[in-house]
Amino acid sequence: MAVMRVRQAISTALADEMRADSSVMIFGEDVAAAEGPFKTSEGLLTEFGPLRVRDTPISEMAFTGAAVGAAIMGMKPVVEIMFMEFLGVALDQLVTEAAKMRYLSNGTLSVPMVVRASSGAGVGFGSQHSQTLVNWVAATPGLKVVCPSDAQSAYSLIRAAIQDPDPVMVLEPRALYAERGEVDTGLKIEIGAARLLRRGSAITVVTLGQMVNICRSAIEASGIDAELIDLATIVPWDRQAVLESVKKTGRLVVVEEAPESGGWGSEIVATVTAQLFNQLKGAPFRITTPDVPVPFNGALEARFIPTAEDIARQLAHAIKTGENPKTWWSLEGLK
Amino acid sequence: MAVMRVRQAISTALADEMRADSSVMIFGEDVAAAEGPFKTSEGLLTEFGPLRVRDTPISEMAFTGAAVGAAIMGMKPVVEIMFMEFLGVALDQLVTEAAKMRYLSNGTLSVPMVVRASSGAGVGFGSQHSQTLVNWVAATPGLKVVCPSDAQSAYSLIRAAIQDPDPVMVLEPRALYAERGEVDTGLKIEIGAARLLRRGSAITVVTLGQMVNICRSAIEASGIDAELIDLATIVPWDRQAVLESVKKTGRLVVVEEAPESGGWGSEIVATVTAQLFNQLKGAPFRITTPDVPVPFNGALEARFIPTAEDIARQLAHAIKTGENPKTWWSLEGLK
Amino acid sequence: MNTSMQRRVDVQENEIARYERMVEIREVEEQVFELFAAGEVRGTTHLCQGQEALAVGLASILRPTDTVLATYRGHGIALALGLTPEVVLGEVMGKAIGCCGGVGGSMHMCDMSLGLLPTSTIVGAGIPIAAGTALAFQTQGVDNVGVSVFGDGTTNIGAFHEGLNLASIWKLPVVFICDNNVYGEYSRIEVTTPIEDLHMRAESYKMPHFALDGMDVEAVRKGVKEAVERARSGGGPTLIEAKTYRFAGHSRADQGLYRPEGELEEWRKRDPIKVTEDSLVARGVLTLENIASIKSDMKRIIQEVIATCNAAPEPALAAMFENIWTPPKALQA
Amino acid sequence: MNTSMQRRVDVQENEIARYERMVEIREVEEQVFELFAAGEVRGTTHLCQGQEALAVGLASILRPTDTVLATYRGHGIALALGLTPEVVLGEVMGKAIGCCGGVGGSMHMCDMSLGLLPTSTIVGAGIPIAAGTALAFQTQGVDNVGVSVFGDGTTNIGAFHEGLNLASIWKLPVVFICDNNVYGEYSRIEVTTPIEDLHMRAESYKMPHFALDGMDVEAVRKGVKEAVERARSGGGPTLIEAKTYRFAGHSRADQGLYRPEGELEEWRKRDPIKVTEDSLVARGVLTLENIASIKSDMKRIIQEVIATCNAAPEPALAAMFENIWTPPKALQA
Ligand SMILES: Cc1ncc(C[n+]2csc(CCOP(=O)(O)OP(=O)(O)O)c2C)c(N)n1
Ligand SMILES: Cc1ncc(C[n+]2csc(CCOP(=O)(O)OP(=O)(O)O)c2C)c(N)n1
Ligand SMILES: [Mg+2]
Ligand SMILES: [Mg+2]
Repeated sequence: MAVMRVRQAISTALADEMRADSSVMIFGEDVAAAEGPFKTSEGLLTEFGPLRVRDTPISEMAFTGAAVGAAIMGMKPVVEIMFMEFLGVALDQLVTEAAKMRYLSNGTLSVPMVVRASSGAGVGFGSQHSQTLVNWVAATPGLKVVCPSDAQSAYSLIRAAIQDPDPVMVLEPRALYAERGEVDTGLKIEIGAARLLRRGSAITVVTLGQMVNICRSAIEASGIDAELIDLATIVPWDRQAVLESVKKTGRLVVVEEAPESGGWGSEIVATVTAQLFNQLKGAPFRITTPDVPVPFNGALEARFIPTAEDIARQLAHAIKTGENPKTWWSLEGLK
Repeated sequence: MAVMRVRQAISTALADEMRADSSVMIFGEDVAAAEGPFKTSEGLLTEFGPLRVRDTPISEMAFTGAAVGAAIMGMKPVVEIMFMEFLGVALDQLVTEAAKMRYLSNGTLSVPMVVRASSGAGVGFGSQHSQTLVNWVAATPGLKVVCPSDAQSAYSLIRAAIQDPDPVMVLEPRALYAERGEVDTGLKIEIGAARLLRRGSAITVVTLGQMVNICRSAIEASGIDAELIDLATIVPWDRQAVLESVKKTGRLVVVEEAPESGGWGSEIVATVTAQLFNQLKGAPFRITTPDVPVPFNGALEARFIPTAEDIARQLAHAIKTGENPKTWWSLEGLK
Repeated sequence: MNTSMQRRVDVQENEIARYERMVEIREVEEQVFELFAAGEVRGTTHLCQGQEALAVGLASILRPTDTVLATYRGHGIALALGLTPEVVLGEVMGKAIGCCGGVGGSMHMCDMSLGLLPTSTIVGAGIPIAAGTALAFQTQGVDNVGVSVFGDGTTNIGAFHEGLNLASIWKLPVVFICDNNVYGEYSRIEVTTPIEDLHMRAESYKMPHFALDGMDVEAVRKGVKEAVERARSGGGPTLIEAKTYRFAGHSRADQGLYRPEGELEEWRKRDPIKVTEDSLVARGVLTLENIASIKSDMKRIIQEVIATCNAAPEPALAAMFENIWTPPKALQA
Repeated sequence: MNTSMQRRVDVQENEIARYERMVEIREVEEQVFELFAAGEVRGTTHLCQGQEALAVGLASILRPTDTVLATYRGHGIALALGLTPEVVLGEVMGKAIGCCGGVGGSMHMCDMSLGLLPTSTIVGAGIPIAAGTALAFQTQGVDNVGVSVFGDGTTNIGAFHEGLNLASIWKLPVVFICDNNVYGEYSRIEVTTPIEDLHMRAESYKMPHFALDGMDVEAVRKGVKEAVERARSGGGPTLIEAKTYRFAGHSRADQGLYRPEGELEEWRKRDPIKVTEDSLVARGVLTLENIASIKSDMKRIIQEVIATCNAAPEPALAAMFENIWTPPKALQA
């Protein structure tokens, strides 16, 4: 077990896959010579050479499309979209081409490509470089979507994504790149499998990405006996793990780094409600960001992302009253 | 009151706005000389001339971006994305630029543009030309999204969209273009206002677009006393109308032409559950399409879209048993 | 060798087979038009009458291990590459025997064994994908070639620009073929595009480029051969502009009323089938009688295929749930 | 006339003001670097040392009613157009006095009264938007001009191709300025781009184009004037390539270790501030003493501005909920 930063866990996972499988290649903007704008491809060009590790022109549509073609013809390309927002100039290739190719070939091909993108708020990059944008890739039959929350899951999910025979989108919480954690390179995390991080009986907290640590802090600080589930895979999410937990706790909160409108957590709430209605002790609810662009100012951005304090408040309220807690911005009369 | 096809209602709304406001202009692929691939801009070039009605090259990124710039500088451009999927090559301009410009100007500008796109299944265009894709534009603070369900709402919502000072996305159900309906050109439908189409006490049916008629058929055929709400606006959806209805009926079903995973209806279910938990007689649930690409074959496509029969079955089941009905595909062992 | 591979070998080896294939494409397209007109097929369709020489010329040069990214206007290229009229018409008619099992439709042709990747309906999408197949070949060190065929109007979309630039900077073994059939939907190319010779755009990428006569299958073969050989031998990409003309409307609904008077008639004088016929007859390879019987045979054959397709089963309901993805292990358990 | 408009008039009318503005931009950028290095500012920043002549030359030709779409590397253009160091540094520091109220940050400059639309952080996004502002002007029949300024690496993205094509076919009054500072992030332009003279890409759109010396403010003025006049008088768009050099790293974290040895030093010999100084001194417009005091004054002024910004209030929490949209009437009720 080594301790490494999340960005090193990613580099290591890429290197380990490239060693294990010569069809793995990576390309993207400044991923080769510069070893990645976030240093997530350290050492790769040196070890694997310029055929398999390539810098691209600034053209996400071209290189995402090139990944589709290369994947179909036997490679396992991993491309990097530097910031998730940039997929807005290339979405077509991932969701309209890659995700549908198996279907449109009558099952005669597969598209084992991985699209990695840094995502989320917290480091002062402003409204066009800080969103999570899961919604862009959700609702896409054929596409899997994962989101690590620490060095271990970054390592294991990247390896699982590369090994998967279908296109996989990896949303990497940018704010975590420098975080350290233990990594067991032998540990597998399957796509579609949630991680049960803390057992508890009072309420089930479902979350992912950088919200995992924040929820853990909230739980620890509040002393609430919450069960903490790191979803890890968003599509397809682990229904079994969530449903089993809520069967036990009778309560559910989904904590999302995504706007109240259009966030991914509604689906968890809706599914759990539909399936476990009579076993619920209180209304499942969501804790989200407000429906605003991500603000740059540090104090504002720190409130934008759900805070441990606010999560603790809402958990306590829900358990105590059985009622749906108010958002901080409605409490403060801000919207 | 005139009877017109939905496509004529759209042309008429565009013409009426262009007459009322000389800053309204339209452009897109083959919208001028050919009067629109779906004949939704009939007569406009002739009446308003080539400065205000323009054909574009095949370049959605360029012309959507041009709409952003023109809107900021005082025009009210309406652009046509022929099929919603094509926004996949231009999404950036709508959600990352247009929707955030007011914020990023400290409120000193607005972007009164409209993006119209045909959307949805039902006419045999296959998996890359038949999706609704609301998810691409949801979760975008700053952007409004509407979806007409008949000639009247097509007319009124297009006019409201053009008059709105912010970017508005109009998703036009392609399968309805040829449908006829009465249009009162004096009738306003405000953005954000749902349409209560049928009063009932047994269950609230929330839907939009082409599912509205299908739900109406299901309700009529089944004899269930359902309340039918045409959401009309997806962002921001009419919470008040939905909550009031469910307060009365105690039951909710959202019927969506969108995949089970990532569909917009989860948010309605989640919000209603969170707010009215103790007033619910049964679990709110969704009726969606299966998580599959839209199939071409007619028989398959007809099953892909929720049918009136299946909706009627699910309504009856929910009301009778208070339980969450199964999907047809799980009943038939297909997934 | 199965039928479709034999069909491929035929066009590679035999000029009469090439002529027959062009006649086949024409007949299939005419019949597809009739089927749609009669309301027997749903959805939409994009026909390629007038562009047969490009399809057949291309197929006659490529190896089955080369890849082709074509478009919604793909029946001709599919047939040329070797797909049988059954699987093409079967797909158009949404039958289980179709090349995509009936879930794709007219716009989605595919046969991986012949190098035809799924055709895309998004303008420009195939360009980077073709470059990607070439990237695989380059990285694997094999001498296969990727090809993207697209229209004149497509040279205005971002993916064209980005795809050609990427192919050039990486020197990928790919050939870009712009099938300039004068129109993009209902718009003449000059309404949307400030330059006339579209292949000149390759200058922006320091890429070799030229135009060829897309109505002459031999001219197509010569040009494609040059570009494919360059790609195969490590010389990088080429942009070819094939000057053709779309005899039919853009899609099902279009009657082509926007054409300048006489334009269609002028181009019909250089109908690629006629051009080939003239050459074959002039060189004594075929007689006029041969030609007449090839054409009448073809009509009969295609009618039989349509009858077969009509009688063929619809896809099972289960077909729509298949071939979407490999369920994650966690779900399989 | 308010301060910022006066600042605009100054650079339009007066060559000493232009020189001073270049010095101001340099000093602001150096101080922003220090602020980030000291950890006093969060996020990222993209500095423009070496590119001051382009910013000031451009601003000196345009009218405030013309529009400019610039990028994340936008402090220089913002200051040149007239924004004050307070509103620029205030925004970089996330203060309420910033031009975007502190919710934007370093990458988001804006002042509609001076024609500076919100700068975009998405490579290429400003190109179609600038064309769109020109579309508004053309449709309204006013003689304003739209301008998009972007980098060398940006000429490889789809929006560049589409935007220039659209502008050309509609003959829009827009000027595209490629600020070729040799690098896109950490990649030298030749690693990503097969041609050297990027302005040649305008040939694909039959658009006038030329290169100019971006280190010489007078050369910038001359070239921009030509293009702006063409646009204003109905002659359509132009692509200008300004040859410059980025003296700083790409962004906050970058030390520029990838530069070939001596390259930076070579370019520094043509430092735009030095080029202008030399000319002003040679022509006797300024003395060396004048220059020394302009520079030391500027250092002091910018330090004062930083002190002001440091003391300025943070935006209220409510600021993040404002300026998002006009709530629909149905919601207001
Ligand atoms: C991104 C995108 N925009 C628009 C369309 C609609 N569309 C389909 S075919 C076509 C015309 C293409 O013209 P061209 O490239 O000349 O090819 P042709 O149809 O003539 O073969 C258009 C605009 C599309 N499929 N994809
Ligand atoms: C669509 C998109 N892709 C990638 C990026 C990341 N990025 C920001 S600046 C930059 C380099 C741009 O280079 P150039 O056009 O030369 O402009 P410069 O930064 O030198 O001014 C890149 C790749 C982005 N902002 N947007
Ligand atoms: Mg064409
Ligand atoms: Mg640069």
